[in-house]
Amino acid sequence: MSFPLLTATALTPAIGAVATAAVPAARRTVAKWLALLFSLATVGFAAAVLLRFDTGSGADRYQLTESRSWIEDFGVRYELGVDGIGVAMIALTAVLIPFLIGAGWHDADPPSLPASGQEGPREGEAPATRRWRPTQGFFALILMVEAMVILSFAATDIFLFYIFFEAMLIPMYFLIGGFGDRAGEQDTEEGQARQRSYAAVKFLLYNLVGGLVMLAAVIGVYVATADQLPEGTFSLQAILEARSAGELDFGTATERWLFLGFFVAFAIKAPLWPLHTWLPNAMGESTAPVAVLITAVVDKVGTFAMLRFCLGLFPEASDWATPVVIVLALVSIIYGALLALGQRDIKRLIAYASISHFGFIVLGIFAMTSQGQGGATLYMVNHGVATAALMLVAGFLIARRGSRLISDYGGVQKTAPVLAGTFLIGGLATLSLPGLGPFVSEFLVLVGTFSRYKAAGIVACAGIVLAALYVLILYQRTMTGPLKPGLEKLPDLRVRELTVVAPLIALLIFLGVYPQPLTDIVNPAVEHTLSDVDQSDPEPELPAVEAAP
Amino acid sequence: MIGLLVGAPLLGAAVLLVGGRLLERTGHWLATALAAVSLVLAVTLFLDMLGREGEERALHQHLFSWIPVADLQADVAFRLDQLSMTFVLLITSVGTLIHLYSIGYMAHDPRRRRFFAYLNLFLAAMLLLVLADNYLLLYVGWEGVGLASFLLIGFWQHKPSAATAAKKAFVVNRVGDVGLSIAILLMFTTFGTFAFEPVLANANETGEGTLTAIGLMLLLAACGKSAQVPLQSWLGDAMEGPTPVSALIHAATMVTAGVYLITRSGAIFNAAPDAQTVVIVVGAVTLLFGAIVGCAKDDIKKALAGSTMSQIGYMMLAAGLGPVGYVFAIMHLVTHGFFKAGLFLGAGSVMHGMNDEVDMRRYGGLRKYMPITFVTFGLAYLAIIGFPYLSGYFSKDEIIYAGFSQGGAEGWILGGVMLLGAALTAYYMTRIMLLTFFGEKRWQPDAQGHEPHPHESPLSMTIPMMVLAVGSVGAGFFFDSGERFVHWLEPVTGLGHGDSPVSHGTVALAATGVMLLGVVGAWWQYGRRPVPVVAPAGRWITRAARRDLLQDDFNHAVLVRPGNYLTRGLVYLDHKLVDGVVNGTAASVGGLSGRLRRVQNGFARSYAVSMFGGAAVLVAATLLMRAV
Amino acid sequence: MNDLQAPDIEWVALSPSLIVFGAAILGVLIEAFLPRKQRYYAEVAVSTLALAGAFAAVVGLAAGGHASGEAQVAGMGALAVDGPALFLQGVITLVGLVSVFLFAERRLEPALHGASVDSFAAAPAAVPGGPAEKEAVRAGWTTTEIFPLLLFAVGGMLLFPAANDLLVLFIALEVLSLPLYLLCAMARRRRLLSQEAAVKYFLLGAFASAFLLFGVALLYGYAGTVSYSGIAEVVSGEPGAIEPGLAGTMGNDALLLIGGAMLVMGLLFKVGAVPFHMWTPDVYQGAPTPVTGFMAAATKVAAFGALLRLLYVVLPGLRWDWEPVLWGVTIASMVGGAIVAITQTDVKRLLAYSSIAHAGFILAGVVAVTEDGVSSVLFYLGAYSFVTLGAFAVVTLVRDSGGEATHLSKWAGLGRRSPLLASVFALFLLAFAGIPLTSGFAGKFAVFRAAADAGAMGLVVVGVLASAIAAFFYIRVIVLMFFSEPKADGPSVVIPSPFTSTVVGLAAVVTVVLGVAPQYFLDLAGQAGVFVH
Amino acid sequence: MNPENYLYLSALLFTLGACGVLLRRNAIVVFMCVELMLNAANLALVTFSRMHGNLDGQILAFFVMVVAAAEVVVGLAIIVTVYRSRHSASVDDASLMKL
Repeated sequence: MSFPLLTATALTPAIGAVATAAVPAARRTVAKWLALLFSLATVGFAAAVLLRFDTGSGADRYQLTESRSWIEDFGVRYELGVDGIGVAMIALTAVLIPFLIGAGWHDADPPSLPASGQEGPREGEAPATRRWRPTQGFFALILMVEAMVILSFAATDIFLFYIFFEAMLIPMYFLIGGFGDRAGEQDTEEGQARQRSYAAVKFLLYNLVGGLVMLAAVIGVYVATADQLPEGTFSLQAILEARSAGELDFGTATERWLFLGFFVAFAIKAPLWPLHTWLPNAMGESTAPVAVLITAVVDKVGTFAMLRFCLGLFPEASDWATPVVIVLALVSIIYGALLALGQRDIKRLIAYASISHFGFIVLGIFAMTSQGQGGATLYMVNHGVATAALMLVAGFLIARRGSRLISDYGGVQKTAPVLAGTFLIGGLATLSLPGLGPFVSEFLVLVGTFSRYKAAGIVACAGIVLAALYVLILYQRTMTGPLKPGLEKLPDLRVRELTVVAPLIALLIFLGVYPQPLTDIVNPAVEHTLSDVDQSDPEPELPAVEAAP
Repeated sequence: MIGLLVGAPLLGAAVLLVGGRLLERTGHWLATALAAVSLVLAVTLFLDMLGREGEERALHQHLFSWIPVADLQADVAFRLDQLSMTFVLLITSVGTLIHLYSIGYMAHDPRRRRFFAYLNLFLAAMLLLVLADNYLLLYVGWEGVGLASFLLIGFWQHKPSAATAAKKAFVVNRVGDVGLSIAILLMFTTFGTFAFEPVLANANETGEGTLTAIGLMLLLAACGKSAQVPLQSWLGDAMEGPTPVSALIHAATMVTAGVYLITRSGAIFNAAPDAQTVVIVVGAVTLLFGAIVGCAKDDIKKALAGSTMSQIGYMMLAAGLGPVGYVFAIMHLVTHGFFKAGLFLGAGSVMHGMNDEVDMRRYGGLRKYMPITFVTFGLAYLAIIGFPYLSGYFSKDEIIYAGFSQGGAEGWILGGVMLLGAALTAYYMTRIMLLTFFGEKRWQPDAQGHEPHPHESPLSMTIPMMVLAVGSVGAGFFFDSGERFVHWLEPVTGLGHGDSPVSHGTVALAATGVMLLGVVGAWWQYGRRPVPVVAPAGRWITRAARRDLLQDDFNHAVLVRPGNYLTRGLVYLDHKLVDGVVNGTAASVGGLSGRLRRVQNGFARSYAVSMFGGAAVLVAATLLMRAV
Repeated sequence: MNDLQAPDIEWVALSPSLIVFGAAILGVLIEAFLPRKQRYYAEVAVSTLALAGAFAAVVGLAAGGHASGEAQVAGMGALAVDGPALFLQGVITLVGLVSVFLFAERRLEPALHGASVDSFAAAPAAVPGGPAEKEAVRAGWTTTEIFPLLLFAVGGMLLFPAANDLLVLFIALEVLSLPLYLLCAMARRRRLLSQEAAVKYFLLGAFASAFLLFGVALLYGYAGTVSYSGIAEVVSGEPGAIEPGLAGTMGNDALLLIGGAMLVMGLLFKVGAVPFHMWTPDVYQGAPTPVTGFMAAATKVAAFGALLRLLYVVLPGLRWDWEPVLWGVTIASMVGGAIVAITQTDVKRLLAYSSIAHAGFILAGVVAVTEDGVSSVLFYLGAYSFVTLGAFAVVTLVRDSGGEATHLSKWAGLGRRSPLLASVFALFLLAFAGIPLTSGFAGKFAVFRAAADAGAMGLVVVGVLASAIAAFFYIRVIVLMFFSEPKADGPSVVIPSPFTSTVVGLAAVVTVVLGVAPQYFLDLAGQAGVFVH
Repeated sequence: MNPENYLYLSALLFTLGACGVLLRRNAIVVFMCVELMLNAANLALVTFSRMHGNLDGQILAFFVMVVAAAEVVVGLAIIVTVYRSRHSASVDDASLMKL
């Protein structure tokens, strides 16, 4: 057995989390640097994964596989392995986290510290909260989430995936509920705390319910395998092989129920209308880095799992559900965009924009074409980076003014041109301007969808216009026009903030101009997925032409 | 080589944007230099192309594979044929001139560096647009110029009007872009590719229905970019941008991209007559629409904008005519590029001297103060109204002739419309001339109370104007002599000959006639007696025209307001309904809990009752199970 | 009538319970003969040693193969020494041992008149606040009788799941119950509540055991014997030797069904399943918290053991009769417990209702009449008992001037004041909620999987929904502890003696280990899945 | 005479006891009713052992009596303490804990 690369990739942040949490209360900065260090180490390992991954035509579907026995009694094995999609997602996660840590550098400083730019220490708790270490906790939790996300991207054992899929909720929950930017509509400390915990509980309950429904389905899968195969198993590969060998057949009704069990969980995680309402609260109340963590990393597990598990395990059921899912996705696209237009709160606006984008991702996945699914995968990556750029800059802005309301801003570009510029670029990426990453993926999704469902493709196109509207309106209201009172002294991006944003923008441009490395990794995996659901791309009307250029 | 053509200005933009403070002093020179570089490149390529014969003239360059996914193969590849060459020359030359002009015009603007960065960005995008060899890459350029225009229109962001105009322009263009993207999707599903070669080559093989659909979608895109009805509303507001921008983007180059698109896709339109008819109608309508608006505006730039729309209407119409018209559409496009740019630069120079005053009713008699501007502007004016043997005369008359040559009623209608348009053109241009340069001075101190001191602009501004003036005078004759332009473009666009009921000569005569009519009319109204500083109420048509024929009111009533209501409604529903259902369930469970709680009333005996009852049920159920 | 012969007793096989009972009697003697000052130490020592010894004995027996191959029926068919019995006895002895530590904790209460005291009444018999009590307090007395009582209870619990005939079942029930009734009444603070709890528990308990006894009588009437195996034979219809006298009642199914139902009801009462659960909240709240912890953990284990044996050994023939009924009880317990818990405001009551819901989850495993079912239940019981114990141990530590601050509102911001304790408690809550990587999840999964395997997918779905509801109130507590501002006059966390610290630590460790690497214990439970007949 | 009648009697006694538990307030009386139920069970046991002609039932009965005695000890102890502290033996008065 070769060096367990995937385990190492996931273990690094986990260790980092423990180490960070162990740092004594007074040594905040140490904790921060420690966290950053470990997240960078993770990037190193992820890069190794990227390099070791063989994209050749003859290569295995799942690579870097590891398999150890864990709980035989449940038929659970510690099975890791990645296909191209998994690699892409792991890379995205690993790359984003350091930026989030850098962006959240001061988010978790206790209010008593001047650094966080908050009012003075609150009286009467200095001795009581002596052992209270929010900063250490914040970064430790982020790393913990990273570890779990990476594991769920790498898990090829359904049960293993489920465990981390569920477990990551807890650290996320504390991140959302514990560390809001103190800029909500509620002006009292108390009121904000209430809103935060409401958002956190909502997040947890939504996802927990989804997860529990999935648990039932997971058990169902085990039972089904148990009475058809020599012994029950959770191993994705084993099940796939058995199915292709014709030894395993869930039977139509069962398969559909199981599919629903899985799909509901994933649809909640990657908020799909009408299960989306937790996202705006969660993203609105939490600090910008956490918001990014939610939408750019954690939610991707949902869409990723649709590709890997829903389609892989239940092809017929997926096919059966496709029409409904497509409609839901379209509704999400339009609905999310329209609601984004109606928001008064910058972060909630971005949240609804994300809902719209997740609509695109799901649309691509269920279009069942290689362009669609390849596009969806690219979309996951691009949307992650783009939202990170936009949301982080928005976070910097909000931290400066202490308000999330769009109406509190105006003419910012006068005092902070660089901030405005980066914000604009983030926005343009969000409306998928050609030349930036998201365009490629959005176009692929559209092509993929259109070539199978013309009407759906055209409806989705309407989303493009709406995206332009909400992004540009946001930009116009906040950045242009006469300077709003209270912003005269607004400082421009600091070095730390610039170093966080600039690479993201560079990445966006690179992905937009030369996505080929990514597509090379993703394509084979997509082909496999398509063959799982035995679908193939529809032929063009004039096949003769294909040979032309 | 071709890549470099796009790369140079792109590099400039990047350097200027990233470079920051360092380049405040030198930035604009760098930008201009890079624009010049691409001009030089263009010229060399042009000469090189002339060196080759007919078919070999077209060049291809494949840079790298952009998006390879299964059957979908999108490449970054360029195609330089006569059509592209024409545009490249126009863009680089006018572009360079306007860079030069801007050095003077923006001399005092603190954010000059950014301005030039954006200009370079625009050049790059525009060149990409005309050089792309597949529709997707063209789309990139297409949106790229949109972005540049957004940035430049909104360059003076502190003015809310400017910011709004910028947003409006981008969004309206986005609507058009959707058309283009749908067209691309259709091409992919039909031909399995969207590169020019295979698509255009096989256009005839597929059903006319599909082609009509593609054509209409392309037209939608063209309408967005070229400000044709019904997507014309943004162009007027776009004049909020600095004047050089209006000259370069919103007169000479970007707005003509629509014409390029349709000419480029000629093969598709030729096979889809219905689509062509729509193009013609759009062109005709816009032609008059713009002209009417142009007649009523007192803002010099808005008036010129109206004229731009109308002129592009001509081109559209010509392009709609098919092979008969393509060549002349492009020809008019080029000449128009020269004289319209000249006009705008002139207007800019005037404003420069008048404290950025734009209301023509506050000008008057400026010819004494700024002679060079007067002369250059005047020449451009003569060119646009089609004064015999100046540029406009050739290009426009050819289009009118082509219109007649449709034959039958259609021919007469088109010809008539275009003649009417010509008359109107003459009218509003003369009006501008009179109001600006003739009559007595009408300007007063502005709000701050300083009197404008009209003066001639610096050389960096006047030189480009002179060059353009030369262009507007000579270009037409140069192109037309020996059908040079026709032969040049024929290999790409093809050439058709309709049978016109009237001869060339007659058309020329008629055109000149209506032109004179328009001039006289304008003089009758504005030349004879002094012009009131405050515009008279005017008749309903004037009032409507001042409001751009109510286009904004229409959009607002039909799109904006319902849209707002829709979003507000949805926000409410999302909170009350979608969220409400969830919270409702939670609440109801809570309520149930509260009710069940009461059973636990603390009395041991009632607990005993529940136990006893439970036992009874247990026994009963067990017996029942046995019974059934 | 053949002449009497002395019964032969397998002393070794019975050693665990014998050790405990012996120690209990020794404890009584200590109370009688040692001076007050030394009793406490003597009692603690004795009970600790006894329970440790008993645990060792259990392990020894298991290692000796009594759990699998060597499984036997000892004491002339009175007691079974087999896998389930030993596994549960092991759990019970451990829980008992840990509970001894909780009982022995003396750092929490402020020292009175120089004497450090535990959380039990100085003179339980005296009137609260009366002169006698004051006197006792001044004298610094403490009720060291709690230790023998604990031992007796443990002894009863050891017999309960091992009981192999109805007589022993009844005796064991009483032996484990009576000491508990008394222990409930002995809280040092809030004595009225404590006594009320005792009364309710006692009356209802006696009521229930009366039902159970009548059930015993009917079964005896049906089968003519009290030994499980004998009854099982008659039920399954191949009685050994039919005596003529039996003819009248033998095989009268009415007797069998009614008797069986009453028996089951008696056990469900101890388990605390709806609708026999109503004593649970009051008793849990009123009893001294260490006792509550012990009760909640150990009683459930013992009672479920007995229930399993009854259903699997005596009544498998009746499966089709009792299974649907138990389905009903299961669903009622899961849903009812979860729903009512939502609106609770007292930590101990909250945990009580959650224990009801958990009784439902465990029943889901019981209903699946398979070997997997048994072992999943065993595992769940093991995991659950330690989480419960840990949770109640934490409750004992959060105190204000009025003793333990059990009202939830007082727990606000605990996470700020003492993050460590709050996190541990959060861990227990998450385990209750069945979040992955905690023992609760492993247990829940095992039980649900067993149920699903046995075709009870319906139960699984309901159970899943119930746990979703349950999750809500566990999370409410976490929110309270971590996300709300600490109150100025909030409770403080007492630094306990090593006793309680050990308990909390152990419980936490077990929770995590059973969550992350449950394989070993699953194997254990798996091997212990077979009942001896 | 037919031993089954004793069974009916015992069933009757048991039910009476149960009803007593449900209806009476005084803790002592309630407790006595429980004792009644136990003894009803005893009667049944003895009767059955008579019918089956084996002694198990009677042995059981003896055990039950002992247990009942033990229960009395514990029960009375508890009830008396409660009576002392709140001067009432009513079950319903002991209802501080509810909901």
